[in-house]
Amino acid sequence: MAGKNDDNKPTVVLGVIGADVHAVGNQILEHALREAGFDVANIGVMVSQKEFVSAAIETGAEAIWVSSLYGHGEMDCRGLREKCIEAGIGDILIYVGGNLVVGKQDWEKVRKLFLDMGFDRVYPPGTLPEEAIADLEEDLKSRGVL
Amino acid sequence: MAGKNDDNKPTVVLGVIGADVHAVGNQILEHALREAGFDVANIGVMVSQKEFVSAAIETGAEAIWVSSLYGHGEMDCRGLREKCIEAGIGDILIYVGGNLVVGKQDWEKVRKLFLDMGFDRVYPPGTLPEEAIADLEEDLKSRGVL
Amino acid sequence: MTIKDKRLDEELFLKEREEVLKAWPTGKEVDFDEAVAYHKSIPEERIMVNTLMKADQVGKTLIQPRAGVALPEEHIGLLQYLREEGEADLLPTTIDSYTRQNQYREAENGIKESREMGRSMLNGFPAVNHGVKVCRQVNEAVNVPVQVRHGTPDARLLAEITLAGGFTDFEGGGISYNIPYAKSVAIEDTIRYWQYVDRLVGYYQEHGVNINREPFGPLTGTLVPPSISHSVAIIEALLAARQGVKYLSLGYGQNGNLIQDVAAIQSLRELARDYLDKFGYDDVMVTTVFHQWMGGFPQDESKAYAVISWGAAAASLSRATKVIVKTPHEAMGIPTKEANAAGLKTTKQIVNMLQDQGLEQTHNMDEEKEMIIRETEQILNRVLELGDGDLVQGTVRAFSAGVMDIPFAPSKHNAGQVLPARDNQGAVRYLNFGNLPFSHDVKEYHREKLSERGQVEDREVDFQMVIDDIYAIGKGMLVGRPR
Amino acid sequence: MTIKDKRLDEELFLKEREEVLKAWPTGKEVDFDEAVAYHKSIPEERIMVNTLMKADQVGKTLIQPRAGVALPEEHIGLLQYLREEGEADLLPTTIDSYTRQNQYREAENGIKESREMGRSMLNGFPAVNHGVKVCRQVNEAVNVPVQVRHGTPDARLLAEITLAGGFTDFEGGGISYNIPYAKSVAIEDTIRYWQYVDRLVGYYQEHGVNINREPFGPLTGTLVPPSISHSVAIIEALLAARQGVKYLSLGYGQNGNLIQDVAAIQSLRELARDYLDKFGYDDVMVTTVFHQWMGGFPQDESKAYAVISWGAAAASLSRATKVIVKTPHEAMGIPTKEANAAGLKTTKQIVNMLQDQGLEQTHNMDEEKEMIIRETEQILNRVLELGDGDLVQGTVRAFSAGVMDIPFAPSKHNAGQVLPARDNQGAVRYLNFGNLPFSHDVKEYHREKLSERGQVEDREVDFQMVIDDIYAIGKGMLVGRPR
Repeated sequence: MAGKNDDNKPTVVLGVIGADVHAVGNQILEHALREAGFDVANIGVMVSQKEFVSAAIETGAEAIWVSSLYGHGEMDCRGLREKCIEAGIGDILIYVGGNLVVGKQDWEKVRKLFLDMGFDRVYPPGTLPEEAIADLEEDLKSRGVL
Repeated sequence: MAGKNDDNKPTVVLGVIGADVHAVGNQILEHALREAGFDVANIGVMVSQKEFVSAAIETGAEAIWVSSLYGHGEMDCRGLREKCIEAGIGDILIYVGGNLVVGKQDWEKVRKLFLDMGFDRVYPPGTLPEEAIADLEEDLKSRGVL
Repeated sequence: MTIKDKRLDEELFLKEREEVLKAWPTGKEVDFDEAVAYHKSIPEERIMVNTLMKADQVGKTLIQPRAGVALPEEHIGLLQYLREEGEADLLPTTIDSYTRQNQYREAENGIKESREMGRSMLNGFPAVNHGVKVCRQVNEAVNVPVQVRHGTPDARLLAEITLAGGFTDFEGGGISYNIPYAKSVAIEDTIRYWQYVDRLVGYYQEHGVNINREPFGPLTGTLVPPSISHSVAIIEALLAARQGVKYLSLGYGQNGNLIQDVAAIQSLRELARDYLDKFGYDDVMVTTVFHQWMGGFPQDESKAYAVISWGAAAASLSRATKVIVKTPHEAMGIPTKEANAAGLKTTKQIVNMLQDQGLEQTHNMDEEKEMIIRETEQILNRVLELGDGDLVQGTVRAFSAGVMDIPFAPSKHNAGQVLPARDNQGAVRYLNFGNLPFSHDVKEYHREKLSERGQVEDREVDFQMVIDDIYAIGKGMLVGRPR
Repeated sequence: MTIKDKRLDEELFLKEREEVLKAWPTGKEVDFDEAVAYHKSIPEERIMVNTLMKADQVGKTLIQPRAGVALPEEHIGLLQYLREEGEADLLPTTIDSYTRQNQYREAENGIKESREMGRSMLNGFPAVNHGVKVCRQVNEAVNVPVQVRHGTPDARLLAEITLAGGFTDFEGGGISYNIPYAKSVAIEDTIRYWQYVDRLVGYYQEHGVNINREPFGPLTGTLVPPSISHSVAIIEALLAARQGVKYLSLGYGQNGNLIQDVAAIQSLRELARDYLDKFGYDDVMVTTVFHQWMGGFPQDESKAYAVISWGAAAASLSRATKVIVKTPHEAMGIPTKEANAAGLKTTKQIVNMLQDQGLEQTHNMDEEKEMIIRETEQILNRVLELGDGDLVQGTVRAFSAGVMDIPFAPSKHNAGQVLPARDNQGAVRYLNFGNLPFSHDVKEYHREKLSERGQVEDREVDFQMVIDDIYAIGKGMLVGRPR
């Protein structure tokens, strides 16, 4: 796990939310983010909303990347943005991706559901790390961070 | 090919209509009809409407079984009932089965199309011989032939 | 006139061409020299011979669908879709059934009705009616080679138009497009027609244009024992080579037992090389074609996917050069383009996943191969004997004597005595030999294999077993066990 | 307290039961004697052990889906559908992720939300919350055996409720349901929890009730080398046998290379028999489980069908007793019931078509088997050494020393040093050995296999290769070749 940011690289807090234990994608995302020049605070699997927020504050992170692979994402993710606001990091970038709901549902509906919850970007299953990293770079540039 | 009917068994004229050369099902149908106690005038593949009618007259057949496996059935079958009427065997039973049209289409529409053309029974692909034979026995009984 | 296995005399051939081209107005569009020039302008990637040879060198199995509709714009759209969405390596143009019977007027009618009804009323692309220019539009609309696939006993005009139209591969043969596709056309006639087609391909070849020829492997597509289809394939290969054809793809239709299917492709390759060399055609190149199961399919699409996948696996493990792909709509008739692409994608995934895995040569595979080779040689030797060394006369006499005999074929020139059935492992064996010229021990081998199954199932080895086998895959099994 | 591989003392076990049953109100519903009587009334056809043993005798591969939803009536409907439409031979009840973490309150909330939203908000069936009576309704609603499948580190209460609820098979184990399913639960703790579960199954067994137990074979489901999953399976088998379990199904997750997959099932069977006999458990019966590819699937459904079919083929050719089936929606998350049935039907068709075909034992298969056996023995020998002959302590120490190490596992008690990658034929090899106790020649074997691939691809054998392999099947290939 990365400690406090002590270089010029932007930091991403990475974790799998809720009671979800899917670790493979998490490890690949960490690798891909590091390769792309980010610092990564990988807090692993089975992470609560509180842990995401604490890690983001502790590392001064620019973004939180939430994964949810097991279908409970809808219940697990509700309120994360509010918790960030309460903690004073309300405008941190929050991305989410994976199998976000139980069953095959209309993707646009799912996307809207999570955008409405306050997520900045929402990714369907099968998204390659490169794609989300490119979006992150764009978002950070538009915020003047990169 | 069976000649004139010289026993008490009802006769079925069997053939594959049009430019269609699918012979396997034809041979199995012949076998199944014989096993079920019918006389069979199997006029084989690539049979014209005229040949069906002539064979039916020649053998004094109770039924004509038309197969069409190659998708041109709609064009090939139009007018067969009229030809039978002209030839004086207008009330002969005519069954048709197979891949009757090009492409996967709503089966009920296809069935209606062929019923409207004057066919007595219409069968989708995959029908077992037993099923059509049972229908034939029923139809013949209701006509007092069996 | 008695037809012999001799190269058609050039002068007579050219005179015959004039007649052939007069059979339908579009014949006028054919200009051989212009067509040769056109072929020389075709980019590498659209020439079948190149793509096949490259795949064969690296042991890759290419995938090809069946597809054809009545109208050119729709046919082009279909091919582009199968290429892009379906990831097809090679494309087909399947010809409609009227054209196959040279019924160009009915085909014309089908084109008209298709325009009126807004859906294809033909089961293929009527290339003769559309003519040379439209054929070229089809070929130019895609970036892979396109083959003409049909089932035409007399395909002389079709070959003229489609080859001038830029197609680089032509399926069929005097036996394989007669016995399973016609009712009463004489074998001698179709062999003669196909000598013309092969001579035409050879004529292009003489002028520096590589065109691939493919005898139709699966024949009736229903439990055809490998030695029967191999005999036909090799005879047609030899007849084609005689007319100057240099590139041949020989095919086989999957039977479903993996060992037999792999042994069939291996033995086909070996037998073809062997016979071609023996006849002095050592400059003729051979590739192989594996047809996914050609018999009855399950109605259920997810089960159809299984049959397609197993065909793809057998094709890849046999190292066939290409595989002809079925669709999940197979049991329902001619498929939608989506279903066609689906079959292709399933096949692509399997072929890719198996690409790097080899199958080891085993004892049973060797035995199976050995048997197929022996049976095929016994048939071919007798054919040559019957023809006093002439392959054409031998073939004609062999069919009339039942020495060659294709199960379930519609032709009255076929004896129709041979009956196949599956053994206890699902390999296709001979139940009736008819007049096939097999030695005593070969016959004994098949009898033992079938009697083993009969014992397991506690029933007679008879026609009911054949029927059960014909329906078996459609009902979810390989071997048609009694219920 | 130091946990040892000893049978739990009956008195202490019964005392512990009282505590376990208090953890959630439904625990009150469990009455052991009544449950034994209930089990004895279960008809033959719904008892897993019977069905497995029968299939194993005739060499048939049974098919089983994964499935579970929040509400009982819908769960029953789902199981009936998978039985009737999907032709499943065996059924599952997959437990939701909250229950797996003993978060019964969250599960209760999920049940409520599911009722309100009109769709399942849980990814499985919360059996503890529903209790004994509802579990029995589930079992009684179908005519085949139903297994509990989950991923619960502490499944004591879940086992109590579901076994009293009439389920006849229970998945999991102290390692296989900890390291891949938990982040920080101590191995010693989960082994202790599972000694309880096994003791409970053994207790039923003592009372004449046959219950099957299945350690979870595929672990993280991602390129797990067979010797790692075999080591876990055999340890959990021995630990279960110690507690009185008599029927075990041992599992393995498909890797995709046919030879390796077949050799894996063969070696798993042999190793298990060997170790069980050596430990004196020669009355324990072993069957095998083959999991269709557990890694990333293609998004495209027709490609997913290919992956499912290839898994079905490998399962059948390996003669596994049952195969756990994926669905064409795999890449999209939890499937609809239609997709689930589709995967089953595809699998059924393949398994039926391959039922009568054997795969011959070949040199490469023997070599592969030999390697898996040697590697597994080297791991297990070292585990026993580390425990001074005690399997529990050996296992705990082996994990902390990295002598056992499961790739890509979330647990902090796992060393996470081992890295797998595919060789040039697609078999899974070791890229990093971590602290696995392999002999020099074993390591050399893997290095050579991977260096062969590196040479073909002209690149370093490193983590990028691992990533490419993880994505490969999802992208339509087996081996993750560089683009």
